[in-house]
Amino acid sequence: MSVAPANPLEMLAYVVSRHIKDKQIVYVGTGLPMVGAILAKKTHAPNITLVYESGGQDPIEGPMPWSVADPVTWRKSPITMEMALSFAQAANGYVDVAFQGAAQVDMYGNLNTHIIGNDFLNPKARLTGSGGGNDLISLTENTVIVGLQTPEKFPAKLDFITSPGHLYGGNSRKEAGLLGNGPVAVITQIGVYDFEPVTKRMRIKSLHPGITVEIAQACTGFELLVPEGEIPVTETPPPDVLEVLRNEVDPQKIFIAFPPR
Amino acid sequence: MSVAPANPLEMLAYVVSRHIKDKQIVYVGTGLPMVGAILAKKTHAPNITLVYESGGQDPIEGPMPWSVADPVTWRKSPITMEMALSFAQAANGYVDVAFQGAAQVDMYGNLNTHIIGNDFLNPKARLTGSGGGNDLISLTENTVIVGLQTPEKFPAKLDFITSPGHLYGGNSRKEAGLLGNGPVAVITQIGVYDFEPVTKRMRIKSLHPGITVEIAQACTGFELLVPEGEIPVTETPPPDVLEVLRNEVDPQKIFIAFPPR
Amino acid sequence: MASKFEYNQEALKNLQIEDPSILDRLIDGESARQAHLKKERGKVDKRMSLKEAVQEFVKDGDIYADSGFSYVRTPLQALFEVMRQGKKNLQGIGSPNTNHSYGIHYGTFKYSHNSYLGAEMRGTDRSYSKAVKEKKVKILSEWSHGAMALGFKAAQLGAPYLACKSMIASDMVKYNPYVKVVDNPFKKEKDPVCLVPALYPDVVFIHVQWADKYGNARIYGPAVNDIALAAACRKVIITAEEIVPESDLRNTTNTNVIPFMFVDAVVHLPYGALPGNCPGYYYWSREFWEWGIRIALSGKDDKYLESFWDYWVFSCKDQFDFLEKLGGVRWLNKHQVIERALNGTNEDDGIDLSYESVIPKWDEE
Amino acid sequence: MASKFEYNQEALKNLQIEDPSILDRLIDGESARQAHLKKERGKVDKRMSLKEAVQEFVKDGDIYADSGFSYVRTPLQALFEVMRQGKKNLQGIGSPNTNHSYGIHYGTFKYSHNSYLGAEMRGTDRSYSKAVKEKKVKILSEWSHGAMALGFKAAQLGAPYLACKSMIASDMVKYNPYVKVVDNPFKKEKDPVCLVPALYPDVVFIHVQWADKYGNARIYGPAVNDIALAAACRKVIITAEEIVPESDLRNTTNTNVIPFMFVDAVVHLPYGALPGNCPGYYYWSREFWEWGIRIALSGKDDKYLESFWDYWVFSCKDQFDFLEKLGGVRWLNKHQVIERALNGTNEDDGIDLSYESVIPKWDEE
Repeated sequence: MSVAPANPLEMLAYVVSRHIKDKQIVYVGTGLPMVGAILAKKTHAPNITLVYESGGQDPIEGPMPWSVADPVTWRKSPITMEMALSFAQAANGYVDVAFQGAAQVDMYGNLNTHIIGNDFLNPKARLTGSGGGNDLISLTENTVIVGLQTPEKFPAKLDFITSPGHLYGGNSRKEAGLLGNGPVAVITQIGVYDFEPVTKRMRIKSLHPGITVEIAQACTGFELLVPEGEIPVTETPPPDVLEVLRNEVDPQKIFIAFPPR
Repeated sequence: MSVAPANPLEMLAYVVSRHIKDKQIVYVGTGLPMVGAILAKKTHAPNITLVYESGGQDPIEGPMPWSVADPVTWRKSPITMEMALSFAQAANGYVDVAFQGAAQVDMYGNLNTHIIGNDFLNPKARLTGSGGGNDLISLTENTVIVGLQTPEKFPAKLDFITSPGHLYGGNSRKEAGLLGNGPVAVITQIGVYDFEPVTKRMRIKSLHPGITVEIAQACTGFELLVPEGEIPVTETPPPDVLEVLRNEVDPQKIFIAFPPR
Repeated sequence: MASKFEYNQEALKNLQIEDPSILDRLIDGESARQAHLKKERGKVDKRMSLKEAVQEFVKDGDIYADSGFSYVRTPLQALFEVMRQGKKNLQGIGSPNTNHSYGIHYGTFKYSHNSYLGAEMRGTDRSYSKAVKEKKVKILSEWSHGAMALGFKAAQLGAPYLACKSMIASDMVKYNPYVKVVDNPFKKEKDPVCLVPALYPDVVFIHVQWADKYGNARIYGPAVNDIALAAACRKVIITAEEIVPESDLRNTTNTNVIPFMFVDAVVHLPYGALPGNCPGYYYWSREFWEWGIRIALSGKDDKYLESFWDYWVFSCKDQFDFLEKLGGVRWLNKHQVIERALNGTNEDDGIDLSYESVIPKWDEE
Repeated sequence: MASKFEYNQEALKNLQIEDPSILDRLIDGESARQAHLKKERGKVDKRMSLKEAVQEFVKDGDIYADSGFSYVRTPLQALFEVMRQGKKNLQGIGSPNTNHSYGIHYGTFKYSHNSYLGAEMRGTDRSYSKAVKEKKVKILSEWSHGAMALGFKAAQLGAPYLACKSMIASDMVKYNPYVKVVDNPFKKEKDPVCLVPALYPDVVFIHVQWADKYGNARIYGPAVNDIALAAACRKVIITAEEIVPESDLRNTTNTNVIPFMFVDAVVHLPYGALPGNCPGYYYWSREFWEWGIRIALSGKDDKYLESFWDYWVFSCKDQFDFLEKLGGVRWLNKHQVIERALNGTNEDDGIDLSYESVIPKWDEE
């Protein structure tokens, strides 16, 4: 039986899942990170522990949560934590990786979820604000950024720094007093990126099938670093994994319908 | 039927009870404060709420606790609090009065429960340390000090300030940054004292039957202030209250046997 | 008016706050302590109606804290009553503070202490964006969820302030007059930390599953910031699905989280979290939120917003009217079953989260 | 050795601490974080014997935290095993830290972070007083219960430090190298506060009524500082009256307080709090404490102390030996009934708290 190839959101969810190792403690935000994490748990990483900022963690399997505070996020959890203590788990070294999205990402993995436009009191658009985003990237050992890539969403300069990644590159993150390694990967519908170890600038790690460096650069408002040698093609989801994603993880296509509903 | 008069510890417990008004929230330490508070609850102040530093509060009636962490201190409590939150109740204005004892009390109501002797590393005796004593007098709206009075226990100078009362008198407590009114009364086997409003020095408020100013002063290592006019005689426990104390509050005479066991 | 506190001048300038005394009450721990000291100390029956509680305890200009988590155990029906009573110029705070945008159009809320407004994947709140641009709301401070949660925790702990590793090096510190980035005095090496003062909102409604008439309360599911808020706020009103005898709570000592002495009023308010989720009782109305975002929070012409809140708030006298509009007993039973199935306490075969559209589709007029 | 931290020099001098690096680990949050990051992340069966747990997780020189409250849910049997295994030079900390004096004579404990040692009305700990004078124990810091509890809370909250109103203007700040009295930077008026750093002991045993094999744990009765200690300490060992299936704990979500990922080892240790009280399970042995104070803590000739600990610790191989000496099944049943009656869950008519003396009266020899 043939399985339709992954749409861009399904591809994103799959790549997110591949960034999770079994037995990790994974702090998940709403949307694709949640889909990818649940996919990982249902495939190669059955022993991960999911942690949510509303306080739930380690729920038993259930339907796809609609929100980070859905009953499914703390479904018969062995514990629920107050919000302050849930973030403290990250600060205290009890979270391995956090996944988060943003309206804007810059070349150092700094994130903006506050405003579009450069006048705070009269923005083109006021967005949600930080939520737990600033806390997770400031406290967690490793952060993976997930989102759709366009030149506007990957600008040369953020309209507002909500969540500090590598700040101005080099050692600036550490000098600022932040914990952990900061962002270690960026996952988009175009490719996967890491951060060059010295400058901490965003660098292509792999590109999705059919994407060239030129296309990736055209989708980016700053100069992407390109690694030496041949650029790997991102692994695509095998049919059995796609079927799990479509039939078990998000059967109502709340998050993986494309175009989004 | 005649009832034997109160022994000094029973008198102390009774006077403690009279310093509690109905409906107050009362933070109690072990020993006589606990006996006095339970006596108050069983007599004129049935609607007080007892709070203990181990976390229990508002227990249903039961036998005399042996300790501030006894099961009776949280017997079917509607809530138990972690230690930090129990003291925070006092800091946040949710406690009306705390009762505490000490090895030494000075004329400003400062307390020592650390050492006897002036060499910290080689004291004549090492005592318990602060426990919750320092916290309660620093945070609670009103503190009442309870103890046996001798020139050694009421010295001119403390060997160590564990718990700050009125410090050096005048406004020094407020200037130091402490909360609440500090000590408002001292209850001993000799009499009851308050603190003169301006100097904040200990002052006779009433003396127990048969005690003169001279006796009180002889039991004190500093000069007691003596109020104008006739000094009231401390009210002694009526027979019915004594019977409650002996038969219902501490029938095993754990705390009110005299001499102490 | 002179302020008693030292604020970040850059943030005051960036936010165009000319009179910083409006900021004071949120961090004035001494005045919160005095308010707490004046509360009823005895165990008295504190029950009253929601109308009475809102009348008595919500004053124009109060700092109003959002409790629960957006649409989980949030006292939305109390908020709707606050809107109905025409309270004015409230400062909204909460972590998240999603629900405080609803009343801006009506003048209920005029000031924001922001952490997160929006409905996650269901969309951003464009009506708030519009209100910002039209100056109908004035932002007083920007926070991360974690830093604000720590501000409430500091208050609960009786700690005037605490240091954290959130907020550092973000632009939020330029738009938050309260926090201060300083060097950790315990370390020889440079170690920047962010100081967060204890936060004391004026008034909070906390919706719980079970309370007794004195205010002792028990929560099932995530408590989020509510235990801290109950200790911190000057005025605390419990709304409860059920009022249970005190003896019931005395049998669940380790599960109860709010002691009676913190509580000013107790309101028996079944369905008080609707259209949100009350853990163990009922699932939220997905349809309400989908349409709310498309209509009330769309940022389109105000007539859509007004038609939505007219229908759901101003033409309802109480939560029972509201529930009838959602679909009455049929809706209720379905969402009780869904909730328990999602909690893992009912059989979960065939949970159906789809919905029939019962809500008028104003934006398709 | 150079220290990484800024200590109160007056306190270092008063306490004659020449090498302050011995103080570092207690407030070294970064090293605690690194220790936590290295823990097992999967849900694996962490059960082992008490002997193994002490061997593997208690290292000479560790900062050992006393949990529970003196004689309530304190893992005394684990402490006795630490003494039996001849661990050396531990730093004792806890709020209270009553039990850490027992091992000083044997070199188990050499350093004190003091908050309260003693048995309340039953008497002060004269053996500790003697050990101080004989320099068998070195005091590293003096605390109030509340300030130390806040230090553990700060660690639990991931807050490098916090401000409080305890300790100010007391002599303890001259004998505590960690805390700092500074001026509150949020206020225009002078407002002294005491800064307390987050405290990270090395190792803690926490005795609970119920845990699963992964380390998820539930406590009945006051938690005291244990939830914070579980989050803060580098090594966490749960000793449990009963090991229950994970599914049992999944049915009591809101009552569980320690998540498995904090936990390094789980020890099935019925009667692990003896001779103290385990809420819901057994009342303490009043007789043990009365005689302990008169003999072991009397500060008289060491032969009394040795005879006591020989009898109760060194000649017991485990908690069952200990319980036999207390009086075996007769003693146990009586103290189960007393405990439940005092909890209000058994009929309390005629609770008899008197005891027959079964303990040899060494001091009357």
